[in-house]
Amino acid sequence: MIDFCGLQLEHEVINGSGTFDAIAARRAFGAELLDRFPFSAFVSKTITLKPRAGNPPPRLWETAGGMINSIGLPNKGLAGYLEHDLPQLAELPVPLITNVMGSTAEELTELAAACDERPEIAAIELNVSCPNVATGLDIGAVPAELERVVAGVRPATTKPLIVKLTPNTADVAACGRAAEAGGADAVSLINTLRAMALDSDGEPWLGGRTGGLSGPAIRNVAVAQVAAVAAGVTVPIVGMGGVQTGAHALDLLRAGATLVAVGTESFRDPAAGGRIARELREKAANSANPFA
Amino acid sequence: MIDFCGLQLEHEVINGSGTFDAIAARRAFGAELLDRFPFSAFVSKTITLKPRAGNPPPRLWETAGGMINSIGLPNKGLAGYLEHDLPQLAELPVPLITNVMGSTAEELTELAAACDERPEIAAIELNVSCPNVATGLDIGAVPAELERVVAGVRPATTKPLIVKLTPNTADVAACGRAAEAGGADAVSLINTLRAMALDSDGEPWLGGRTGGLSGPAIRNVAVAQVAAVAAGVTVPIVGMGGVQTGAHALDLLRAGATLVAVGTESFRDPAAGGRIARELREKAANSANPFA
Amino acid sequence: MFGRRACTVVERTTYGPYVVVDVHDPDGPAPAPGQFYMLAAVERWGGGDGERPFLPRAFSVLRAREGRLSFLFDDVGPGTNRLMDLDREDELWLTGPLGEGWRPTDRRPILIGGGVGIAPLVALADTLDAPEVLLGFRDAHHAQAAALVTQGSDPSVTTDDGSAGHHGLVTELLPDDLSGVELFACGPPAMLEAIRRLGVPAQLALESGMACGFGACFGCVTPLAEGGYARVCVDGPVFAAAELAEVPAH
Amino acid sequence: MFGRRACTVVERTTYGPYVVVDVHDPDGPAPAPGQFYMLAAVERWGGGDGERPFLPRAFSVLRAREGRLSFLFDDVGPGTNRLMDLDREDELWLTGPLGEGWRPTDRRPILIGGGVGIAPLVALADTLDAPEVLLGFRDAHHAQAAALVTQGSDPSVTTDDGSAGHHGLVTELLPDDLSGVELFACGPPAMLEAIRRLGVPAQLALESGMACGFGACFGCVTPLAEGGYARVCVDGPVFAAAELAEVPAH
Ligand SMILES: Cc1cc2nc3c(=O)[nH]c(=O)nc-3n(C[C@H](O)[C@H](O)[C@H](O)COP(=O)(O)OP(=O)(O)OC[C@H]3O[C@@H](n4cnc5c(N)ncnc54)[C@H](O)[C@@H]3O)c2cc1C
Ligand SMILES: Cc1cc2nc3c(=O)[nH]c(=O)nc-3n(C[C@H](O)[C@H](O)[C@H](O)COP(=O)(O)OP(=O)(O)OC[C@H]3O[C@@H](n4cnc5c(N)ncnc54)[C@H](O)[C@@H]3O)c2cc1C
Ligand SMILES: Cc1cc2nc3c(=O)[nH]c(=O)nc-3n(C[C@H](O)[C@H](O)[C@H](O)COP(=O)(O)O)c2cc1C
Ligand SMILES: Cc1cc2nc3c(=O)[nH]c(=O)nc-3n(C[C@H](O)[C@H](O)[C@H](O)COP(=O)(O)O)c2cc1C
Ligand code: FES
Ligand code: FES
Repeated sequence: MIDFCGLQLEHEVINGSGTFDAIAARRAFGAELLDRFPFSAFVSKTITLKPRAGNPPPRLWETAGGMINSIGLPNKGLAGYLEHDLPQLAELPVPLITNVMGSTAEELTELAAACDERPEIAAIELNVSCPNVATGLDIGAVPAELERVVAGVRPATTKPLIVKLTPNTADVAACGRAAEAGGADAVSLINTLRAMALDSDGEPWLGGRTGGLSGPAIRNVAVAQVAAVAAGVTVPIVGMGGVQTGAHALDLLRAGATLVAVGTESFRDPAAGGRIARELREKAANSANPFA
Repeated sequence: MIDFCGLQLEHEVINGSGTFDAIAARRAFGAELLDRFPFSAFVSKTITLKPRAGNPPPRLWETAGGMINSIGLPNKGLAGYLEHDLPQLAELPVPLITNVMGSTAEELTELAAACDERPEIAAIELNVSCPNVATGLDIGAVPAELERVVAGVRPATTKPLIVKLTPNTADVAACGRAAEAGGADAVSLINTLRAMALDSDGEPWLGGRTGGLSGPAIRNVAVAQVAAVAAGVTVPIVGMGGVQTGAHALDLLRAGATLVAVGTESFRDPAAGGRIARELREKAANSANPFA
Repeated sequence: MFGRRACTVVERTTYGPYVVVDVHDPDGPAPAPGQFYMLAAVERWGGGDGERPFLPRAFSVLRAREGRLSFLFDDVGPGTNRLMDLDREDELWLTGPLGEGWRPTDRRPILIGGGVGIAPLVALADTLDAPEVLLGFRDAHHAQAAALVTQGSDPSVTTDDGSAGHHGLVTELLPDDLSGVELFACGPPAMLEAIRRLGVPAQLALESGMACGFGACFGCVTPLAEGGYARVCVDGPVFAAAELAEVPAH
Repeated sequence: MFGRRACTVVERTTYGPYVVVDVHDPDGPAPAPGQFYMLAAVERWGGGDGERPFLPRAFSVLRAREGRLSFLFDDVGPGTNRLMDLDREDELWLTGPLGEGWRPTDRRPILIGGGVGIAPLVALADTLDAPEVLLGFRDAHHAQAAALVTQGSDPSVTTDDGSAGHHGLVTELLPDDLSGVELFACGPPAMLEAIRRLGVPAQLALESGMACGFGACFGCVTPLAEGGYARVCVDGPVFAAAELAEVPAH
């Protein structure tokens, strides 16, 4: 068992927000999904106060060793999530982390307060980093601003509060320290890198014009950012970015993470989370002190 | 002919600083290098005031669709460059752009002033973005600081001054505007993304601990950053990052660049620059208005 | 069945420019016509044009019998290119069956397929009794794939260049009177959009760029008539024409 | 010769676990022993372990005659793995010959190779008159590569496990009296470091991770006795032992 902010988790591997829809997956794969649930905690897609339809298609572009998405955070809004999704997500065999986003501290506070009331929700992740939505700069990109936002949200909940940092910043270590100073119980990183693809006519391919790069292409950026943040914070870290194997997960743990999240690899292998957790366990069994 | 800050160039393709050593290549490939010189202008490695040995090896790590380098800017120093390299670089059939780096505006000014005196040098590129050297944050990462530095260097030379931006920033568009406001005649981007690789024991593989990610893995980050900068500056842009083909070069031109630089692809195909220029020409011939 | 599984290629056949690959899938659930699978070669997935493919690719099941699945491939990029290179003994990652296939109807079915889009219609025809089948192709070379329809009467064929069958668009073969008819269509977006605009009962099997195929990424959406978007992979790929706002060009 | 060229594989042979691939290179300059080439498969370079290989890989020329080049491959990762899979008719991107090879000497040469490091020594032996050759391998299976030395007397062989030849390290076969001798060595870093520490005249062919092979990236450096670093690709790969500060482990 891994202790993560007081949650007792079976193993180190969870999902990245927005990269696994447990409700749709249960429809596609049946009950076997719950028997072999790949993650030790489930992170919801990002929820916003109001419902969002998301960006117009096309929303995907494949790159060398990765992909760009401009999904645009479609979701049913807070009320729709609590009413329709939460009862189904509560049936999952693992703790639920709800990821929320707002463009102001007030919105985020309202979201956090609503989640705080629901016992089905074990922890809250603040997405201060999504590069897909046109709010100008990410609110998490400037350390002082980030600390103010987190400090504003903090009183709204006693549940563990994870701040998902943006990688599109000059100094991610300073952002990590700011999140901790603002009262975060944990930080998670990295979110996608801002990227763009043009079609053969030179027009933006993606309906949202720009999108976020994920997958193996960003793996070593993730290792660098996790190591940089780990050097400056004492709270636990959820590391992610391009993890495909237990060896990749181990890299992030060794760089300073307590948990590892799998995103894009689940698209290639729906059960990747479980496989990676198993590979990690095998590595641990084969080595006296694998995390040294 | 392409007009770039008053230089008349044969085609749109130059090299990225530090990715082609014309002197060593002439030794390896003989006179044929000069007959078929792949670039329309040659950019030197980064030169610093004092000689530097560079980082201890290993300096390279291969990634999915790219590589990380932690070369650490080895160079003979300004005096060594002017005495030993400049006479040989002056024999190249194309204009020479000298790339310089310093950790303060004063150092950069001294470097620019020394280059200004040498007629063999057609233009100066300021590297304010190298993530490999431990100076804390890149001096180019904060727009106001960048503008101050560029404005400090500007009076030291009448030659075209190109500012090579750092991609490791929250707002590259603001950095581009700052460089222009400080007096840059052009901006170039993107430099490598900060990245890290661990060996199988979990120790940093690279002698410099962290390094810079280049190649196809960063191509779509480059397209996004070039487009973002192009929207805010009037000076010409040198676009680079992961260019392997004429189609990739065309993407950057359409995103707003005037020239395209090739880096990592020259390692795979030493004559890549010439091939890409040819592919661009063929695309132009096959299309009424390819740059529309 | 949760997760992907490695299956072995047991046969490879060509039909003009198309390739049919059969794989042995003894343990997978039987697919319904119109469902699809996400496929990726176990070896050498990557290293093609633009260092791709990276993600798996979606393919309709062409035919399924006795633990054996057939897929029809058209070479349009690095993914299909690699899959068409598969040969006996090679291994394939396979996730599926996925999505909602064709829905049964009491109306008279007419099946209309364009190009590689005939795949899910072949699967459907296998379950019907001598349905009417109309197929459009680029030219006679591509039209060789019409031989895949083995159930019932010969399909009617059109080609863009007139080199086989009727010279023109496959939609030109539709009867003027469509009352009592339900159309089942798959093919290029322009063809599906033309059928949607007919305003008659029709089921359209859409294509869309997909990353996951099981509802995880929200990348494959298509706009709905009522506003908003549906995921092609879990809400489709077969949609009632009336549900759709349009059939997007890509 | 500037740039890379596509060359065709004309033969593939195995020696124990090693593979020798011969390519037809009619137009390339003749290499000197100890020089190397940067190689990449034209097809399917990428998509292996960790989505690699991406960069070309460095290989000593094993043998060169009449427009035909031979290379010896040992499977250590995704690049060598792919190259060992090459077969007749396959194409290879080739840049070279590159680097500074072995330098002639008037002293008595003794050639010492370890594992796949025998490649540049085979090339050297081809130019000498029955030189003394000492080769070390892991075991009898690997020692089959000793058959590649065809010039002059049989090489002396050692194995780590004693399954062929002398049981022990290849350096144990060196004569006690090395006066008048010049050693030519290539093999694992520990072996080269041991030879360097002998302090006798020796030329060491180094390996190093390389991105370009022609001095462009400054990635392949090795530390020098006088301080600073030299690029293995253009200042080597063959160095006088006395020039080197050490032979780094990787
Ligand atoms: C439900 C379903 C069923 C299908 N059934 C079949 C079938 O039976 N047989 C069949 O042959 N095909 C079928 N397809 C289509 C098939 O999935 C695509 O042809 C395949 O994914 C193309 O992959 P590729 O790598 O060969 O080509 P790609 O290079 O991916 O090109 C395909 C198209 O994608 C776009 N594109 C180009 N580059 C990129 C990029 N870098 N990132 C994202 N998009 C890009 C372009 O519009 C291009 O025309 C089906 C699709 C769906 C959704
Ligand atoms: C001048 C010269 C001549 C050579 N001659 C020969 C020869 O004749 N025959 C022969 O078989 N070999 C030769 N080599 C060695 C050969 O170049 C390497 O074995 C080859 O590059 C390995 O590539 P790979 O993809 O198979 O293995 P890699 O995975 O690249 O592994 C090789 C080593 O690189 C390191 N490594 C692991 N992962 C990475 C990564 N992601 N990025 C960077 N480094 C990594 C590790 O230390 C590993 O042991 C020569 C090398 C040089 C420099
Ligand atoms: C299709 C897609 C949708 C995503 N949606 C969200 C989201 O809603 N909220 C969020 O915080 N991160 C989102 N992410 C980011 C991932 O959670 C993760 O941080 C990122 O993809 C890096 O991990 P990976 O390389 O393993 O995918 C999304 C990523 C992808 C690829
Ligand atoms: C090995 C290597 C060395 C580099 N050295 C320098 C340098 O000295 N100065 C500099 O401004 N950029 C340097 N760069 C960055 C490149 O000029 C270029 O900005 C970057 O590699 C992106 O382009 P690419 O993807 O085509 O390689 C270096 C890049 C590499 C790969
Ligand atoms: S393909 Fe991922 S949601 Fe449909
Ligand atoms: S391998 Fe690039 S400088 Fe030697």
